[in-house]
Formats: sequence, C-alpha cells, structure tokens
Amino acid sequence: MSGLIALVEPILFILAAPLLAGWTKMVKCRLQNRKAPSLLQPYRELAKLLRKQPVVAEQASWLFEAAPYIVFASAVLAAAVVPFFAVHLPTASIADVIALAGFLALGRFFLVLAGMDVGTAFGGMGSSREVTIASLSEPAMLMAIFALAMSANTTNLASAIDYVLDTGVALRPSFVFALAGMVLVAVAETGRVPVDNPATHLELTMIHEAMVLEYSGKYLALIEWAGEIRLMLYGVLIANIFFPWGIAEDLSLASLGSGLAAILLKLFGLGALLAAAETVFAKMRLFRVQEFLGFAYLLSLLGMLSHIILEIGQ
Amino acid sequence: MTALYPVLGIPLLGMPLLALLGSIDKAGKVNVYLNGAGFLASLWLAIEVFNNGPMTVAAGEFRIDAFNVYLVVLTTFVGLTTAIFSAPYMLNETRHGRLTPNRLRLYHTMYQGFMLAMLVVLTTNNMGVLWVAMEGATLATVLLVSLYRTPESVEAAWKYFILCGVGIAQALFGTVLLYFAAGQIGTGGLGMQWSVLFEHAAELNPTVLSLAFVFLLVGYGTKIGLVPLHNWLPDAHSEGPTPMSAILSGLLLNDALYAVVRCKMLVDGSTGTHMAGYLMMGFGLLSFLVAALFLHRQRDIKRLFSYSSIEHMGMMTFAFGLGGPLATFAALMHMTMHSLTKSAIFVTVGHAAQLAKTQQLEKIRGLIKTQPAIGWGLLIGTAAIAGFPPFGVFTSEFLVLTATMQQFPWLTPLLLIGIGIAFAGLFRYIQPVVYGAVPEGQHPISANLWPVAVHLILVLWMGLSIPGVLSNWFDQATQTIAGSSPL
Amino acid sequence: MSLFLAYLSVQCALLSGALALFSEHRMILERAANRLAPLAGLKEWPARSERLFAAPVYPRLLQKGVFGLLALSGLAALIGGISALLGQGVTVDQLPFGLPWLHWHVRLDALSGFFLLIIGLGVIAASLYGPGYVREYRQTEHPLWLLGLCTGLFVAGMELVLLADDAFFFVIAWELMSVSSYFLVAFQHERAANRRAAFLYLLMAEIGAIAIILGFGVLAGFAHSYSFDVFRYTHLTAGWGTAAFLLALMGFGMKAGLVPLHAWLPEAHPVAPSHISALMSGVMLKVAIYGLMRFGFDLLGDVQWQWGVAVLILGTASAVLGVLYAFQQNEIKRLLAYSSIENIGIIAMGLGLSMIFLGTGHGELGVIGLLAALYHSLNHSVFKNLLFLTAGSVLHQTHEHDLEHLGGLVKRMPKTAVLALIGCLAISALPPFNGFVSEWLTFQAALQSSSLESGILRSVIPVTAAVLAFTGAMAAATFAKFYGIGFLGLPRGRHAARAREAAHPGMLAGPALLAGLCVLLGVLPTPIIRMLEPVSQLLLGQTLPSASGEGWIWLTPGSRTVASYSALLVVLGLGLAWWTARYLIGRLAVAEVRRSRPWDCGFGGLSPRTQYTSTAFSQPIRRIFAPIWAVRETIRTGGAEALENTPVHYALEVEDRSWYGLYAPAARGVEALARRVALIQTGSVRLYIAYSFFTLLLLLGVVSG
Amino acid sequence: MNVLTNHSLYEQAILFIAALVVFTSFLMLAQKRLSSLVAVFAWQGLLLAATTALCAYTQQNPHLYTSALISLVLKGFLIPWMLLRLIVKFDMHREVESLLYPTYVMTAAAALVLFSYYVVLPIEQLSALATRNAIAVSLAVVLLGMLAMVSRRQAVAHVVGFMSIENGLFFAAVAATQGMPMVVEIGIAFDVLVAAVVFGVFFFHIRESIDSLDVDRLNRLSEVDR
Repeated sequence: MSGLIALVEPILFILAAPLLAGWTKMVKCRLQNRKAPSLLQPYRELAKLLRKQPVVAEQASWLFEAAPYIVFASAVLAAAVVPFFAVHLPTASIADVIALAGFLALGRFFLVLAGMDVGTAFGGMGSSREVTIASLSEPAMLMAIFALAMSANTTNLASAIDYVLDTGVALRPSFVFALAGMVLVAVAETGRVPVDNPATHLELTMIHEAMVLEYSGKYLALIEWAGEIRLMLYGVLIANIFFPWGIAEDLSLASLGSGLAAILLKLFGLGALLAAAETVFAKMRLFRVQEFLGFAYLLSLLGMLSHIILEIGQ
Repeated sequence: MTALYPVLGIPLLGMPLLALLGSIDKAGKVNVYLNGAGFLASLWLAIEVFNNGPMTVAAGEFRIDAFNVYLVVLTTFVGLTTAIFSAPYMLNETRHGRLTPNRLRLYHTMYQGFMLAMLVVLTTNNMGVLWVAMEGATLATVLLVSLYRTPESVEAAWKYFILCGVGIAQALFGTVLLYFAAGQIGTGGLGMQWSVLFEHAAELNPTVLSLAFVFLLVGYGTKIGLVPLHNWLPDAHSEGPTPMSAILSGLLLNDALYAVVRCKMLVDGSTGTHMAGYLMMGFGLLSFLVAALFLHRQRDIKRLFSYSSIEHMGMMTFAFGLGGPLATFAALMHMTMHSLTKSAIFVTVGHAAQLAKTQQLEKIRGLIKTQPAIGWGLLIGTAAIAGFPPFGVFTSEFLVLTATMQQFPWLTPLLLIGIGIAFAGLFRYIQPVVYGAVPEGQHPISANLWPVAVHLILVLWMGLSIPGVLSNWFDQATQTIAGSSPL
Repeated sequence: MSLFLAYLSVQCALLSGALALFSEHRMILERAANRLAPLAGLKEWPARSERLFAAPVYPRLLQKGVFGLLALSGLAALIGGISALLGQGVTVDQLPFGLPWLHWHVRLDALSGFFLLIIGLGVIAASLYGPGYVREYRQTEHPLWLLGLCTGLFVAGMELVLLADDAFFFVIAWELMSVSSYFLVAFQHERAANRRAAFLYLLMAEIGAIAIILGFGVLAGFAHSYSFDVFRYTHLTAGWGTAAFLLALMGFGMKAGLVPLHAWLPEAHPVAPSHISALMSGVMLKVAIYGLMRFGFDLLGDVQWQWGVAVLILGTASAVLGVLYAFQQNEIKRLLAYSSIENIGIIAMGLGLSMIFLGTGHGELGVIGLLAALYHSLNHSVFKNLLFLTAGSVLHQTHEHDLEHLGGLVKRMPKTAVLALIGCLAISALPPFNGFVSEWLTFQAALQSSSLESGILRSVIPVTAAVLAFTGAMAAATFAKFYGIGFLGLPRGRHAARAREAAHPGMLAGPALLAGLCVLLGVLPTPIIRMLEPVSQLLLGQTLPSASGEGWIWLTPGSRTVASYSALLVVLGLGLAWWTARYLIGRLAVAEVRRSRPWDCGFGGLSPRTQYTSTAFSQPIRRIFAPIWAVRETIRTGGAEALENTPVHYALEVEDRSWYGLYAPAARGVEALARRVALIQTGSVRLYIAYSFFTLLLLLGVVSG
Repeated sequence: MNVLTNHSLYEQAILFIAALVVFTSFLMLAQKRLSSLVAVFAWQGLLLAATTALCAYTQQNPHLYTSALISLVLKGFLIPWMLLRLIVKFDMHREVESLLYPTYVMTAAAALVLFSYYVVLPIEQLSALATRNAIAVSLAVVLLGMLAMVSRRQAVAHVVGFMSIENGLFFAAVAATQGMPMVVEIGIAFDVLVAAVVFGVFFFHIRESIDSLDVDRLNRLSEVDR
C-alpha cells in the first residue's frame, strides 16, 4: 500500500501542477475583468509544445538539451519527497527540507547554465538575475524553515507536519513570521509578480523568461511544467507545514481521499490569494528585489528569534 | 707538543710569508694552504681536547676547553673556506683594477694577521692578552676596510677604528679592574689569568666586578655590534672587500661575544646575581629589534646582511644573558650556525656584487637567471639566516624561544615580532635580487661556490640532526658556561 | 603497517624530488656513480656507465620516474591513511633526527590517517596530471628540476606535519611545507605579480609559524617538554589555554586562509603551476585544518565553548566573504582560490560548532560538527583539486586565465568540460554530489543549537546557518558564472576558439579520478562517515552510532525522524524521473530537433562580443553588496560629441578590503618605525662616540646606584 | 681625618701628579690650537711616566721602570712628535678650532670628575694602597678623553682624545694595580704604537677623500632620509 502511495502521490502531484497554474491565471483574469482561459489551458499548452518541432540554436551544446530534463527531473524528485495528501509518505525520508532546497537549486543551476549556453545577451542577463535573486531568497527560505525546524526539532517534512498536528492550533509568533517570510520567498522563487512576471517578454524586466528564451518545443514544455510543479510545491509546502489540518495521517482510503480534497482546497485558496496579490501589486525594479527579499529574510529571522526568546522557556 | 703551537704558529709564520709573496697571483692559493693547514691543526687540537679534557699550555698562558676549542675549529674552518673564496675573488678585483698588487699584499698579510689575532683571543687564558689580541684584530682589519680607498671606505674605516678603539679602551679599563680585584685577594701576577680568576670568582669583590663588567660589556659589546654601540659595523662590513666582511661577520663578532661570555662567567661567580645576564639580555634584545627594523631601510646588499649580523648577535647575547643550560646550548649552536650561514651569504653576495658590478640592491636583479648557482646560494642562504627550518639557524632560534618562554614568557612575543620583521626586511630586498629577468650588462663570472655549498649543507645537516660529536661538544661547553647540561 | 606506508610515502616523495634534481643535473649523478662504483668493487663500471648514460631512454626514464615516484608516494599515503583509519590503533616511533635530547617523535593515529588519505588522493591526481602539464615548461627556460624537487619536498613536508608528534618536529615539517611551496609559487618569477605573491605568501607563512610556535611555547611552558604526549596530559589554566588556542587559531588560520588572515591565498594559489595550486588549495589548507584540530582537540583538550564561537564566527565570515569575493573574480584560478577561503570557512564552521557543543557538554552533538568538518575537508580537497586541474587544462590549452577571453570550451574540450561540470556541481553543494552532504551535515549540526542552554548561542548559531545558506547559493552562482562564461557560450577570444582537448591522457585521468570520487562520496556518504568514526573517538571520545544506524543507504545524524538523507535513492529517483520523461516525450513528441541561428531580436549581428560578460554577470550582486569590496569603476569615453559613436573604455577593479584595513597599515607601521629608528644612524662619528659615552655613563650609574 | 697626613711623601707626590693629570685632561678640552693640544698631551705623557717611575720606586718594582720608560718614549715624545709633524705637514698648526659650547663642556667635565668619584666610591673602601684614589682619577681621565672626542671635530683632536684615554687606562694600571704583567704591557704598548701609525695613514686618506680633517664631514654613510 505504502509503495503504491509513493508512486501515486508524485504522479498526482505532477499531473495536478498545471491545474494550479491554470486556476491562478483564471482567477487573475477574472479579477482584472478579463475573459479567462479555461482551467485546462496549461495542459493544452503543454500538449501543443510537445507536438511542435523544437528549434535549437546551432551553437548550443549538449548541455542545452540535457538541462530541461534535469530541471524537470529535479522538480519531480522534489515533488516526490513532499507530503502531498498523506503525511507518512514513504519517500519523504529520502530527503529532508534542506535536501529539497538542494533539488530546487540543482534545477536552477542547470537552467542558469542553459541560459548561458547559447551565448546570447538575453540568456546571460536572465541567468545573472536569476542567480542574484536565488542567492538572496535561498537564505531567507532556509531561515524560515529553520524557525520551524528548531521548534519541531527536525528537518524532515513528515516529522515537522506531525509536530504541528500534535501541538494543535496555537498562535505561535514564530510560525506567523516564518509563514510570512516563506510566502515572500515563494513569490520570488516561482517568478511571480512583484519579483518577476511570467507573462512578459520585455527585455528590461525579464528574469526567468530571458533565461529560457531560446527554448522551444518539448524542451520548453518540460521547463514550463517544471515551473508549474515548483509553484505547486511551494503551495503544498506552505499549506502542509503551516496548515496541515486535514492531511491524511494514516493510509486508509477515506483519510487519503479527504486528505486529497483538503490539500486541493487549500491550494485553490492559495492560488486565489496569489492571483489577488498579482493584481494588486506592480512589478518591482530589479534592484528593489533585494529589499523585498531582505524583508523576507528579516521576517524569517524574527520568526526564529521569537521562537528562541518567546517559546523555548515555556 | 700540543697542536696549539701549529694552530698559532701557522698564521704567525704566514704573516711574513705573505708579506713577501702577497702580491703575486698565487698568493691566494698560498693563503688557502696556510688556512688549510691551520684548520687541520685545529682539528688535531680539538681531538686532543676532546680526549683529554681542558688543558693549559705555556705556564697557563693558554687554556683550551670545550668552549673555545670549538670556536677555534669554527674560526679556522670559516677562515679556510673564506680563503678559498677569496683567492679567485681578489684576483678578479685586481684584474678589474680595483686593487694594486701592494694592496693585495697588504690584504693577504692582514688576513693571516687577523687569523692570528682571532686565534689568540680564543685560546689565551690571559685577559690582558685577550684584550691585546682583540685590539690587534681591529688593527689588522681596519686597513682592509679602506682597501679600496674610496671616500666611503675611508670613512667607514675611520669610524670603525675610532669607535672600536674607544670601545676597546673601555674594555681595557674593565680588565684593569679585574686585575685590581684579583690583586685584592693576593693572586699576584697570575691575577690576569682567566682560570685563576674563575677559580677564585667567589672571593672577588662583587662591586668591582660589576663595574668591570660594565666596562667590558660596553667595550667588547662595541665589537659585537650591540645597539647603540653598533654604528661602525654596517659601514665597515659594506665598504671593505667581501671576504673580509665574511670573516668579520662570521668570526670577529663571535670572538667578541666569546670574550663577553668569559667575563660574564667571572662576574656571575662573584656577584651571585643576575646583573650581568640582565644587562646582556637588555642589550641583546634592543640590538635584535633595532637591527630588524634597520633591515627595512637598506640600499646596499652587504649593509643589509651586516644588519642581519647585528640582529643575530643580539639574539645570541640575549640567549647567553638568559643563562641556563638550554639557552646557553642554543646560543652556542646559534654562534656556529650564524657564522657558517653568514659567511656563506657574504661569499655569494660578493659574487653577486661582482657580476652586477655594484652593491646597490636596486641594481642587482635576476641572479637566478644570470648565474643560477649564485642566485640559489643567496636565496637559500637568506632563507637559512631568516630562520627557516630545516636549517640549523631555526633549531637554535627555536631553542632560544622556548628557553625564553620558560623563564620570561612575556619577552617571547618581542623576539618573535623581531624575527618576523627581520624576515620581511631580508626578503623584501633579496627576492627581487634573485628573481626576475636579467638586466643588461649582467654576465656570469667565474665563481667558486664550494664554500657556500659546504657551509649550507653543514647548516642543513645540523638542522636535521646534530651529530653526536658536535652535540657532545656543545654539551661540554654548556656545562663549562652554565654549570649544567641540557641533555 | 600503516606507519611503514606513511614512511614509504615520505621517502617516495623525497626520492621523486631528488630524482627531479638529478634528471636535470645528471652530471652530479653520473660523477657520483663513477666515483662510488669502483669503491663498491664494480671494476667495469665506467665502461658500462657510459653506455647507460648515453642511452636516449635514460633522461626520459628519469623524468617518468619523478612523477611515478610521486604517484607511488600518493598511493602509499592513501593506503597508509586508510589502514590507519581502519586499524584504529595508534602507532608511535622515533626518528634519529633533531636535537640530541629530543628526537623526532612520530605518531600515526586516526586523525593523521584521515588527512594522510586526503594528501594521498591529491598527490595521486596531481602526479597523473603533472606530466602532461609540465611539458610546456620544457620549451621555456623554467627549470623542471626545481618544480620536481620542491613538489617532492612539499608533499613530504605535508606528510611529516601529519606524522609529527612533538612541537619541534611539527614546526620543522610545517615550515618545510611552507618554504617548498614558496619556491613553487615563485616558480614563474619573471612576473612581478608572482614575486609579490610569493613574498606575501612566505611572509604570512612565517608570521603564522611564529604564532604556532608561540602557541606551542605556551604549552611547553606548562609541560616542560616538547612532546605532544606530554602536552596531552598537561592541563593549562583557562586563561593560558585560551591564549594558546588563539595563537594556534591565528597561525593555522593564516595558513588555512581564514578571513581576515587570507590575503596571501588568492595571490599565491593562482600563480603556482596548476597541479601545485591544486595541491595547495586542495591539500595544504587541510593540513592547516589538521593542525587546528590536533592543537585544539587533542593537545589542549578541555575545549571551551568560547573558542568554538571564535572559530564559528571566523568561519562564517570566511565563508561569506570568500564566496562574495570569488563571485567577483574574472581570473579563473583566483576565483577558485577565493572559493577555497569559502570552503575553509565552512569547515571552520563545522569545527566551531563541534567545539561549542563539546564545550557546553553536548559531546554527541559535537560529533556531528566534527564529522561535517572532516567530511567537508575531504570533499573540498577532492572537488577543489578537480577544479584546479581542469582550470589548469584550460590554462594549458588556451593560455588564458581571464574568463572574459574564454568561452565555448564545452565544444572544444568536451571531456574536460564534463569533468569541470562535475566539480562545479559538487562545489556548489548540489545534491547528489559530495559537497552537498557535508554542507547538509553542517546544517544539521547548526540546527542542534536548540539543545544549548545559552539563548545567545541558540540564536547566533542559526543565523550563521542562514549565512551558510547564502554562501551555498552564492557558491552556486559563482560556479554558474565560472562554468557558464568559461565553458559555455561562444569563444570570447582567439585562444579559446582554437583550444583543443589536452593531449596527454594523464591530464584527463587525474581529474576523472577526482570526478569519480565526487560522485562516489556524494552517493555513499554513510560508509565514509563510518570510516571517520575512529577520528571522533580519538578527539571527542565518542562516536555517532546513529549516523549509520539505519543502514548504509541512509544518513541520519540524529535519528530518522530528525533528519535523513539518502543520496543513493536521490540518484535513483533523479534517474528514474529523467528516464521516464525522456521515454514519454520520445513517445509523444514527434518532431525532430531543428538547428537554427539563435533569436537575435531581428537585428542580426549576434557575435561573441554581444554575449554577457563575466563582469556583467556579477554586476547585480556587486551593486547589492557594494560596501564589501573596494570597487573602482572607471568609464572613459572617447569623444565629446553627443551624437557621435565613440569607443567607451570600461575598467573595473575589485579589490580586497582587508588590504586597506589591515595589511597596508601594518606595512606602513613597520616602515614608519624603521624610519624613526634609522635616525640613530646619522653618520656622525662624534654622535656615535657620544652613544658609547652615554651608554657607559648610564650603565655605571645603574650598577653603582 | 686628613688623608694626606697618613701618606708618605711619595704617595703625596703621586696624588699630586694624579691631580695634574686630570688637570691636563681639562686643558685638552679647552685648547683651541692643535699644536698646543698636542703639547698638552705630551705633558700628560710625561706626567704619566713620572708617576710610573715614582710607583716603581715606592714599591721597588723593577718592571714598572720599563713601563715608565716605554710611556716616556711613546707617550711623551714619539706620538706627540708624529702628530706635530703631521700637523705641520698638513699646514694646520696655525688653525684655530672653534669649540662648541666651551662652558657647557667644562661644566660637564667637572660633573664627570664628580661622577667618577661617585662610581668608584665603593671600591675606595677596599684598597689599602695609598694610590686607591688613582682609580677615580683614571676613570675621570678616560671619561674626559671621551668627552673630548665627542666635543671636537678635528680628526687630530680625536686621536689625541683617544690617546689620552689610553693614558688614563695606563694610569689606572700603574697606580691601582702596580702595573700589569709585562707581556700585557708590551702588547698594549705595541698596539698603541701601531694604532698611532695607522692613524697617521688615515689622516692622509681622509684628507685625500674629503680635503680636510673635519670628522663631521665624514657623513656619507648615513641612513637618515635626506
């Protein structure tokens, strides 16, 4: 049974990822009084890209063609170790949350390299900006995670969720701050407004899109999909760590089903919030991003300090 | 018949011999043979002492024990190797027209005269004779300093002469006071003999001896080159012919220090306090630090190394002042290592100056490319003198440091800072000299680097492992001086 | 057995050096043989020797022998180190060198065994790589004998440091290591910059050695002996213990390159021949770490947590500043050198954490920190060696060390490029490579701070962990730049465009060996951690049984619920995902890949010059963290006409702030002091007499007063 | 207690001569002309010889007569004569050297005499000899000689100062210890002679190189930034 779950959970995760992207887009369009595409539009786009003939620059090396697979595989692996609708995911102990950050970094590393492989100005620019943002967001994210890990005394996601479930609903300042920090990081890491705009191809503002500008066809499909998985991943992380209630704590079908429903519900909520935020805020200049991420880091730090100062003695 | 006679006799006969032959081309060779014979004789003497223990010769006028016999061997050895170096070097100088045959004759004669004076200083038992010989050494070398007759060399020689003359006069006053103190306890005419004084040290009047020691320290300290009495030293070393710098640095300074240590032994026996030791430590440390700083302001390559001599003499003086078996052992070893290394360095420096046709540090460049043997010799020698292991200088410095650490821990940082500053001072100048591209007009010359190789290999060997004979020897000398053994 | 191998290794290294010396100066060898042979009774030797020495194979044989012996030395060190680690025993010996009352004490235990293993690995790789690399020196006038001799001495020196069991021998070996590597740094001494680097290196090595000697001096002052054995049983007062530790930290930190004592490192490492840079960065720095461990844990004992805080803070500063500086470098070997500072910082963080836990009585947590430090030492030596060697290949094939002139090598030198990529991944701490494992362990150690009593420590340590996270991300950025600019894209210069794969097989075999290790150490951390247990047993008196408690594929420093990582499954998972994706897309996507020109916004004229440059790549970070560097940016435009196209000259210098803050003032201070002191040497003989006169009066006054 | 009454006539004579020796040292400090400086030096040598002879007579010590002879010949005649010849040769016998701060020098000299007495005081209590004050006197002469060297710029004056230091030493040897062993005395005398010759040689060299005998102009070898 647990082996099956280990197989089904990631597959479901991966398959559901474009759905979240579609939902976010839909809500955003609605909020902006536009006509929304279908919820399934991302799936259609993936299918279209997969069918199209990929064009690869003649000076590209093998790395250019390998990178999308690595990006995708690392995203899939990350998806496989995050408890999605059941806490006790058998694969979860392969990697803890630090390793999870490592998987994401691995994917990004190759994406950055791929951006520089063709030797165009856009690619290099995108890569440069990407590493800049990543280097700022990664410590903030780990800081947020540490705040949690120190209270739960674990870096294993399953154990951490267990801990939150066990302690029940409590208004912990550390959690609040860490959550806020985590949300900001998630926005930056998934390339959403106000840090980046996935919908623009304006050279002065592009970050992620500049990197992948040369990609087309199946390669672009893989990268897009990996991006959607990553968005979902952050959503799941936030949902399951900070609001784990409803997640399946045993492997009975009923609880699994309710767990799935709960997480989907939570994700839809988060997606709507994201869309709302993207509607309200404008994209920042690149050199304002540091302030944004600095703020995220500060929040996470506050979270950890408040854990130490306020919570440990109790 | 003891080997002392040939040891002293050879230079004594060598003087008139070279006064006759000194101007011919072969004179250098004759000088080498004379020194070689002297070295063999000194080895013989060493074996005698080693087998039979301390001995006195000629009604107690000469006394050989472990302390001075090893310095005798060192003196004749460095004398020999420097003579080997000097033969082609001085010939070269004559060929380049820097010297006339008559001055070459003077040089060779005085070389032997200097050796004689040094050996008498070491072997005599009579404090008066010691003084006479020390003054004799000044007289023998002072004309060598001005051998080139340049304004600078004349100036250097004059300063050397006046300062050492005045200094040594003070030592004579100290000697008179010693004799006076001995007269008080009725030793009669023997009161000048060191062994007699040492035997009765406890009976000698401590006040007189303290005063005497001040005079002796200032007097012989001038010759050691202790700051602030050192001013003649860099001038004399840099302006004289290089072989002379080698023996001045390698031998004269040692012998002056030897005299001070002998005096200290007497004073310690009399006063029973550490006064003499403290004085020596103070002077030693001051010399060490000041000389280390001076290294940073040099323009002349020989001057650079003469300040390094002051620095090392300071360290030895400090170590002897520290007393105790460990420090004494270290100081004895450092004397040997410094002599060997510094004379080797001066040999390479002489060649370097000859091939670059200048002593100015800024103009000597790219030695390794010009003539690898000289460049490497200089670089390795400098590394050795800067105290890098596994060269012996490091071993002795390490021992000094640990001895200091045990007795005066708060002085060790000063010593170490001094070592660091001195190191930086040496290498900042030597590195550009040996490395880099060859400047124009710098060509290889015929050079005899065997002395350098032999010296450095000896220093390296002793750094890795002190041979049993030698360590025994140092040990005996340490027992003579400090009364106990570090072993 | 292990000690024998260690001796063998030292001897082989020395022999290799001697052989190098003689291969150039064969005359010495021949003459000696001709002299000695008749003495040994070989009557017909002269005739034979002439034939032997005239044979054309003979010089080549000698040159092969140099690196062959070096490889043998490395192999012996490797095996000796492993057997010392596994044997768990302590072997002691005495060598008949040194002072008459203090022979060289030798000791091989688990700690020295582990570092011996690191040396062995580095030396093997270098000796595989070296023959090809030094070939080009043969055409120039650089003396190969010097390179070989000093390499041999250098390796022997490092090994002797590990074997030394008394202070005297230790310092000798230490300095042997420094001096021989100094000659290697100064090897190409025509360039003034190299000379300056060598001088700085030697000077700082000397100052470091002085600090170490002082540290030992404090110990010896209490122990009245130089022997480490006595040190171990000597207990110092807390104040003196701290003094000794701080001195040792300064001395070893200077060699290891801890900020702010690092100034020599980025100067000296790049200018040595590349396989030497690899040894210096990859191996010698670890010897310094060894010294710190030996001194702090073993000799001093009684670890105080304040020491740990000092080490942790220095380590954190080194890590973050090292990587920030590395990111701004355009010179490949300089970049790698700064990255060494970063990694040493990470190792120091592990050590510091270990000390903090040990000092506060949480020995079992201290083990995690120690293991992290040890493991990162091993890892860093492997991947930094690898990167230096591949950088060396690039340098060798292109003669370019500036990233701005490189590019496109992934096509011109495909094998080297793959190896370099592995190195970059490993050093960027990306799973499943080895760098990740040790950083992960460091994080785990840091996260245990919640069990400390002191609130300050509890809050400081996680902050350093977050800094470590930043460091990791920056390291990835740095090596993305290194690889992206250097190997990918279009060649930015003539030399890069004409580069070819290195011809000598050793130049690929050496790095390949290391790359394999990067993967192996990344995938199988648990058995390696098991191997390290004797070290922690030796230093801390306890091990971490739980680390491998869940079987060999799981790495669980605490318990399985606290944290777990299984690199092997990660690799399998990645492979599975990749394969599945490939398979499915192969089924679904029908169209073949088409090759075409890249998108040029319709303007055309894409050229290597329009690529993003290295300077540009690092610009955002440079702007964000501007105060960290001393940045001098000059933009010079040619003409004044507003609408004219004029050439713009852009120059950027990014300099180390520590120069202006620490080193330059110190140098100026010495200069000023020397100027003051020189005032006594006025040249006036009357004044000199007056010195003598007043000295005399003063002393007389003192004595009679 | 009156010191003088305790001594024999000879001893009183020796003390008197000792006072004269110190006086000559003072005179040397004040001489502006080189030739009169040398003359004073010669007088000091003669006084020294006289003291030695007196000591020899009082103590019935024959070898002190030899010493007296040596110092008479060497210090009283030979060296002053050599110096005078050189001065004439260099055409300096009419030259007048301006002394630096003569009053200060004189005050300092007086202080030095006091200082020597203070230093030697502990020793004074030891000696049974009437000549015990001689140590203080000779120390004063030595110090005054050095003061002369510090305060004068003429190389000739330096030599005279140097020689007067030797005189002081010699005085100490004779008066305080009844002379040194013969071999030492001869050695010292030999050294002094050679030194005098060498000094003569140097005058020529210095004059050749700096065209004067002013030692303040011997300042090429300096390490002060200029």
